[in-house]
Amino acid sequence: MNISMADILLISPMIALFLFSLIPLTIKVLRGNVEQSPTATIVEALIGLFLTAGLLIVFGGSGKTAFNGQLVFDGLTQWMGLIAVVSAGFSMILMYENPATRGKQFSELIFLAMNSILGMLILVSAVDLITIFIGLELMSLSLYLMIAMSHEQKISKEAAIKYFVLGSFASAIFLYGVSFVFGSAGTINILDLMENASTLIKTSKVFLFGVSFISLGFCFKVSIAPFHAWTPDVYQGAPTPVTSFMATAVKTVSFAAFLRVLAMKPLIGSDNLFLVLQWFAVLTMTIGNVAALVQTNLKRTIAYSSISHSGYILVGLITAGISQNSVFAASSVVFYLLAYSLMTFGAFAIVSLIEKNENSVVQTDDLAGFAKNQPMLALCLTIFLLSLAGIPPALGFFGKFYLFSAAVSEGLLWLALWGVLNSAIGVYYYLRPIVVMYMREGDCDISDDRRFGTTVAIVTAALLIVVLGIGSGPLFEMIERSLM
Amino acid sequence: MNQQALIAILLLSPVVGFFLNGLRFRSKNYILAGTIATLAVVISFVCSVLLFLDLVGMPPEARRITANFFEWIAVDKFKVNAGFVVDQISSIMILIITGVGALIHLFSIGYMHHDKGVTKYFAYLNLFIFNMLILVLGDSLLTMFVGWEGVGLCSYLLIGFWFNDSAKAAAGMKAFITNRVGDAAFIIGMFILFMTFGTLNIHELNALAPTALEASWLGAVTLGTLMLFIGATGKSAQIPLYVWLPDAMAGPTPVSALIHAATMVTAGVYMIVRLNPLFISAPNTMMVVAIIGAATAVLAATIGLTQHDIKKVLAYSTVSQLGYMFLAVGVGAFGAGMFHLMTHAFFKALMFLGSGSVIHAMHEEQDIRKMGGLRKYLPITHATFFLGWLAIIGIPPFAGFFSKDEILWKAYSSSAGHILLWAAGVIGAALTAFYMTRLMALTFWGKSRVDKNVHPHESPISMTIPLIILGILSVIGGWVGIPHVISQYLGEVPNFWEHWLAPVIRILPLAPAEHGADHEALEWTLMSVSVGVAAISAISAYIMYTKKEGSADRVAKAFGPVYQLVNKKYLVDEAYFKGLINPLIRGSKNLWYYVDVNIIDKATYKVTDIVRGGGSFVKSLQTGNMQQYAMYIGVGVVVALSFVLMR
Amino acid sequence: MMLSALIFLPILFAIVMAFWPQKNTVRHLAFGFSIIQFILSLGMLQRFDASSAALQMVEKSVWIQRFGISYFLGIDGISVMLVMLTTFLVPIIILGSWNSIDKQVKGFHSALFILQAAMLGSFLAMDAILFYVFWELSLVPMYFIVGIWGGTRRIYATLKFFIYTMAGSMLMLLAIIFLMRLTPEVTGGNISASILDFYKLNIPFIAGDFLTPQTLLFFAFAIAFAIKVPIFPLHTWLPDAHVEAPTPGSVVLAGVMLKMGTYGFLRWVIPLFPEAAEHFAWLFVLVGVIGIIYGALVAMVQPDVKKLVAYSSVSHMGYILIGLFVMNTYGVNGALYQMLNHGISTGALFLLIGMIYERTHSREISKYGGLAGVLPHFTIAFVIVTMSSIAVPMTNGFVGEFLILLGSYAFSPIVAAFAVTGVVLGAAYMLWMVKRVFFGPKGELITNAEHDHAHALHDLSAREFAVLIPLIIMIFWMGLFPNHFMDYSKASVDHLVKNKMDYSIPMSTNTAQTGER
Amino acid sequence: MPETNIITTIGPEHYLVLSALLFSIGMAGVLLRRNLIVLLMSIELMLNAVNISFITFSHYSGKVEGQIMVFFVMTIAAAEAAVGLALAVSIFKRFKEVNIRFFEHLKG
Repeated sequence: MNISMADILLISPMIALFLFSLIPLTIKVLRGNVEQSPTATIVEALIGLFLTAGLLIVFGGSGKTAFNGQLVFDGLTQWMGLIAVVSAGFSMILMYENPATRGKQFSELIFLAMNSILGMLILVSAVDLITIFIGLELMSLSLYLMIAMSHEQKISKEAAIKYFVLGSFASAIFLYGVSFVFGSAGTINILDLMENASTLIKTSKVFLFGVSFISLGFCFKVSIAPFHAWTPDVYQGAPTPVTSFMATAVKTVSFAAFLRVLAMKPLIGSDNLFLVLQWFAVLTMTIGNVAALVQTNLKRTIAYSSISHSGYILVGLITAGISQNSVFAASSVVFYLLAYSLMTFGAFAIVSLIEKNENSVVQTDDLAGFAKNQPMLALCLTIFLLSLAGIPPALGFFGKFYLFSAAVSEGLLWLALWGVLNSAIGVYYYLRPIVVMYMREGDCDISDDRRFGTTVAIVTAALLIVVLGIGSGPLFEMIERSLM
Repeated sequence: MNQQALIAILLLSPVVGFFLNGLRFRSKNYILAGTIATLAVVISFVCSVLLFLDLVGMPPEARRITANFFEWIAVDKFKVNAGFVVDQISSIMILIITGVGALIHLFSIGYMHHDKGVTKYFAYLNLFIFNMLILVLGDSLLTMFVGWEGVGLCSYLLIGFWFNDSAKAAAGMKAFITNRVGDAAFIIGMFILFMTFGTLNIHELNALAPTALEASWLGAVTLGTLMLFIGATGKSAQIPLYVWLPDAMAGPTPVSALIHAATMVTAGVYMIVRLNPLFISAPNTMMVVAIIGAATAVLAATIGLTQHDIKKVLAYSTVSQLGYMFLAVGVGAFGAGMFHLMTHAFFKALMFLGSGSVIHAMHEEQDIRKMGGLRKYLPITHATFFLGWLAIIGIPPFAGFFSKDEILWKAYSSSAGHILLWAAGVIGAALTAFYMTRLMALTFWGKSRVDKNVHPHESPISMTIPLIILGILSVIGGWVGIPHVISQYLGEVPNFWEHWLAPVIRILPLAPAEHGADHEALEWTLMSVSVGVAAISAISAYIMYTKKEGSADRVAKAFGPVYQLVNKKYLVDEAYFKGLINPLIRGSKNLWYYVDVNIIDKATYKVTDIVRGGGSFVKSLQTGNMQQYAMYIGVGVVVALSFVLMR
Repeated sequence: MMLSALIFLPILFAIVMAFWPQKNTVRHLAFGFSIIQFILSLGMLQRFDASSAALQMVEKSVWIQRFGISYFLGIDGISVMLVMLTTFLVPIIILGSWNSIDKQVKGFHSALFILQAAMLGSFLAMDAILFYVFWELSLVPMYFIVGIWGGTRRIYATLKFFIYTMAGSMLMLLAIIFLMRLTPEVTGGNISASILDFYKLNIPFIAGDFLTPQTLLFFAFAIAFAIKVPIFPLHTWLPDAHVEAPTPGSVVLAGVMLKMGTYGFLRWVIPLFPEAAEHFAWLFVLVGVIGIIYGALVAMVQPDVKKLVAYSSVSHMGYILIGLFVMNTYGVNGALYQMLNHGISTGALFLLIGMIYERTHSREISKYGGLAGVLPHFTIAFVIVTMSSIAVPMTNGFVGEFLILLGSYAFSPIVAAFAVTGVVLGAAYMLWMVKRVFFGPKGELITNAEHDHAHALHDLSAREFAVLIPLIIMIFWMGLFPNHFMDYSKASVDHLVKNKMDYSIPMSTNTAQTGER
Repeated sequence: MPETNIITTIGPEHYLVLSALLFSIGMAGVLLRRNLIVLLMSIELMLNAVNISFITFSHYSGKVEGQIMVFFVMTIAAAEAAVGLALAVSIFKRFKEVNIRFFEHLKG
């Protein structure tokens, strides 16, 4: 297996990313373990990300495979990779300014983050189950450490250990599945399995067993219903920038990998698995929305909301899984993930802005009076929340609209109905923060140190949501063409 | 001056009066306000006289002046425009309205001069005249209905004129809502007629009215006319919906004179006369009208016996006289109905204004038990009241005699008539004579029971002139329609009334021959019976209330409970409140409490509680213990796999 | 270009006002802008050709090619007067809320203008998704107006209002998606969301069973609009929203927002699902009658005058519903006209209640009494508007209600008989309220207002006159010369009623065509 | 080839049953044991069970990729162990406690 020049070019984004991740650390080592100014670190990191994104755009979408079929660089890789890189980049800006992550060991944090992004890129482009596993583990391991590195002493550690134990537990299950797939099909390359997966699944019980295990492993990663228990605790425990990192980038790429696995069309083969996933989707949407109603902590509310959004995305995934031209359904999933990442990032960014010190916990009622003190930021939060609730003309509405159109066109009417009902329930807890911000007197204000980066990120996200919302047509077509 | 302009001026002068007074409603200058208002109505009167003369000049068949100003509602086949018609019937009505109206305006100047809202009062009066003219002149049922509800609105404003007294305000509201019940039926009547005949224009409706009599009760014409009649009972205070008229006395007396004696209450009769071809082709409705008319006449007369407030007595007398008009119309004697309407307008307006000047003299005292012997103090009022009294009890040659007798004769002789109807009419006449004489005796004759510090004085000239004019009209008013049986002895005086209305009134198909010897004799006998009965009861009442002191009370005690019942107006008002209004309010309170609050809101709260309960259940699942989560994963895996591998 | 200007000008105004430097001149600016908007709409009306039932001033350009969703605006007889009502009421609302809105004035006026833009958008949108976007968008500014400037329980009321309407319209979204999926067979291949293609669809309908597509779609749409109208069982949000909303909020809510529901029925439900609409007409007429009687009865016993007027709105909207579903020219013309009347008379009522609330800060009817003596001009205005509200002839209310009753009689006499009781009940509760508030002995509020001269009751100020005069003029103008207004919608309504089974609006020639059809 | 019966000749099923058993023991360990370190060990156990099944499949199907995968799995298991122990050390330093029942502050 010789490594041709083409392969190198294809994985150049990853190489660039890895090299740039080393720069802050080596400078710190050269300076005799004295932390260089965080601004320098963040600038280096962002340059690295820009370079990676540029390379991804140039080389990503060619559709060729590298390392004889282990990595593929098609539209999905490009789009999902870009979403991951952009939202991770935004989250790193948050890390730069959030009290819990700023200060000492900031370059280590950046190093881990960049490597986690590297894992994501691998995960997104992998079509070989083991490569997927490698990408998954690289991403997760660096994530566990990022959570544990928070200056906040108590709950971040607990979150880290929880995420670690359950993450490893689930990846063990995932691996078990891979072994069975290898056993029954002889190969673990999705491209090879593509043709006969749906027939094989009918004949060999072992293959079905394997695929189910793999799907359940993924369900854990994207916090689908019975396996979602870790998400609220970890999202609340982790420092807000890292939570935003997890909720946007990690979830996007996990869904991308899940989509690749489902692209083998296993659901057509066994309608039991199809039914199980449908019930999981319904369960996730309901639990996410219903639990968010009774939450008082703002971060935890957004966590549950992100669970419910996983439920909506799973509906898209299932539609892609069973539809003939799955391009339409897949592009609606990609579009939704783009919208979801932007909105959730925005919400977490506002929370990170309000946190005065590393130990401060933001309750929903603490937002009282925020609109009077910060009208612009309050408006941005309102846009994020209304978009999450699916109120037109924000991006969130169109995300849901495309998703449910895809589901309806494939006949999954009852899933769409359930999704619509759940978003009606969801409206209540999306409106509560707006109620508190605008209609209650209070003195909530952002911390006094000028967090210029975060504010810029928030405003750009809000603008993107409104602009892309109105111009969602061309965006969707672009995605669909690239996935063709 | 062409006729359309005349009609325009006729209608617009009260409107101008309304605006002139309305815009400066705060000023207390009663003379200016009074003159503006009276002048406006006089102009209308002059126009109506000119129009009347034009009509007389026209050949009998073509006596119709129409003016069509603008198109009001035009949707698909439903075309109604603001059109007005002056023909035989409506010309008389506008003469009455503007004539009597002008006199009452003049009277009001004197009566209302001390009231601080006098300009507002005159503005409302002018608005009333304008609406009444629309009602009368309207060429389609809908235009008539505009006037119909407009006069209802004005009567609401005028009854509740002294609004800081909540009883008076309640009376105004009661009047409007009771009228509204009638109007609802009127609307349904209009729909029925529109659906069957495709038009609401009165002239076309009359032309389209089927000549064949409609036997069934559920026929379109019968139902339509019945609904219109229910509307008329609302407006003209007949049996079911008359309760508002006695309370309407809360308004100033000239208002009672104008609205609740001369003009508004007669609207129902006028409507039936206008649509007489339709009513004729629905004999069942005619029967209902006649029966209700007779019943109201008798019932109202009995209540009139026991009332102590001078205006209440006159109010019940009005209800009773209206009953007569409906009786006349019910038996097909449309001409007689209109005739009685005109004469009643004269003498009832006279008596109301007379009672006004009495009340004015007695400084707002209305209880006749505290009056008596006012003959000395109010000579002119007494004289004119005396003429009115003679007219109402039907003593020849006064107006009341000719019109009431005509009704009684037709109640008997007409094919739709019946002996019982005639009998009811005669009983009514007797009762009318009794309570009117009682009224005269208690207020003017007999010993004076006026308490010391009240010393009545005659009303000023501006109030007595209208009384005098109306007194004269009450006398000569009847000579317009002298029945043939009498006129043949007086040198063939033409019965102007019959000729004038003939072309517009359709005669009942099988009416018996008018002439013929035996009929004349019968007519004479019936006439003498009714006059005799009236005279006897008048004399007995005179004796009871002037000569023998205690006799009235003794009779009252003799009848005991019956007297109490009648005195309390048969407890009809209380029945309405207990049976209809209070349960309605209580019901809607429960309705609101149970349906809105308990069922609908409770249901939504239940849904939110279920959802919230689910939320707290899921929250309880998140125990925070790592192994609990691992267990969920384990269970999830086992369940999923067993389901997947099951088949 | 005219219709896009009508929608996006207010949004521009809103942005300008949001960043306007001085706080105290914002009101004047807002008033000026609303006048400009009204003049613009008059210009549109002048260009509108009333004789044709076609869709005029059409603007159609691609928005989302993949789903055939187009930025498709058009106006015809049905929506022209509702647009005029919106632009007519906004200046009056701004003038009426001159000193009742004191905090965050800039925010209020920009929310009001965005609301106006959203309402106009939903009246003009001819594309299902565009309509849905404006329909939902109108909730957000109203949510803020009630939530921020409202009364004590404003948060409960505004959340209830938002979630009620939102939940309803969610089903509609699904129905729209389903319809869009059906369009390819009609438009030759490509999916489309324009209403003209929806009209071409003939969705299977079996009278008997409930689960046929057309019935389900019909009810999905109908529920969304039923909540907005509001119809009897789904109306409990209206009294709360009205009581807690500030005066301008109540006026715009009662004046225009309820009409979005009835307009929705007329544009999106009845022509789209003709067989189902005809089959279930009896149900909606029945609910309409119940609404009339129930609304009137419950209004009678309300202690709070604003709640009384809110329930009276339920009663009036019951009339409009009957008018719509009897599906004859009288009924539909009457319903359309009654929408305008209700906007004028109930809007005026809320403005008057706002004025008296500014003086006495109480809405308890029992605390009032004898107001007529103290505030004569106010009483006259109130009585005139009451007359219009209870449909006395010569006022606008009568024409609309008479036509609706006539239409309902043609539908079935029993319905007319019950509906006509609403006329009596309406008079009952309004006049009883007028008696208790204005006539009779002086109430406790008036007596203690007279004692301390700090806030003695002063009669209508010049501004308040300026607010009421146009409304009173409209009451009589629309009462005496209804044709000046009805002529605009007659052609379209006849077209709708005549061929309601296979209904489609022809495109008129004077379309400002941008982009392909 | 003598007739093979299930008891005497060891076929792929035996190894798979072994790996399944090991896997479930590991899972039970994660679910039941309180001590953090034992938890890490149970996870390692599960991963090794997977290795066994990989090798079984690769041996009996003759494809060598299985064994290559085992290397990948082992390296990643090692990395995981390293990270896990690092976290355990930092927690112990802070909480002075390894019993996971003390880490239940994040709930609800």
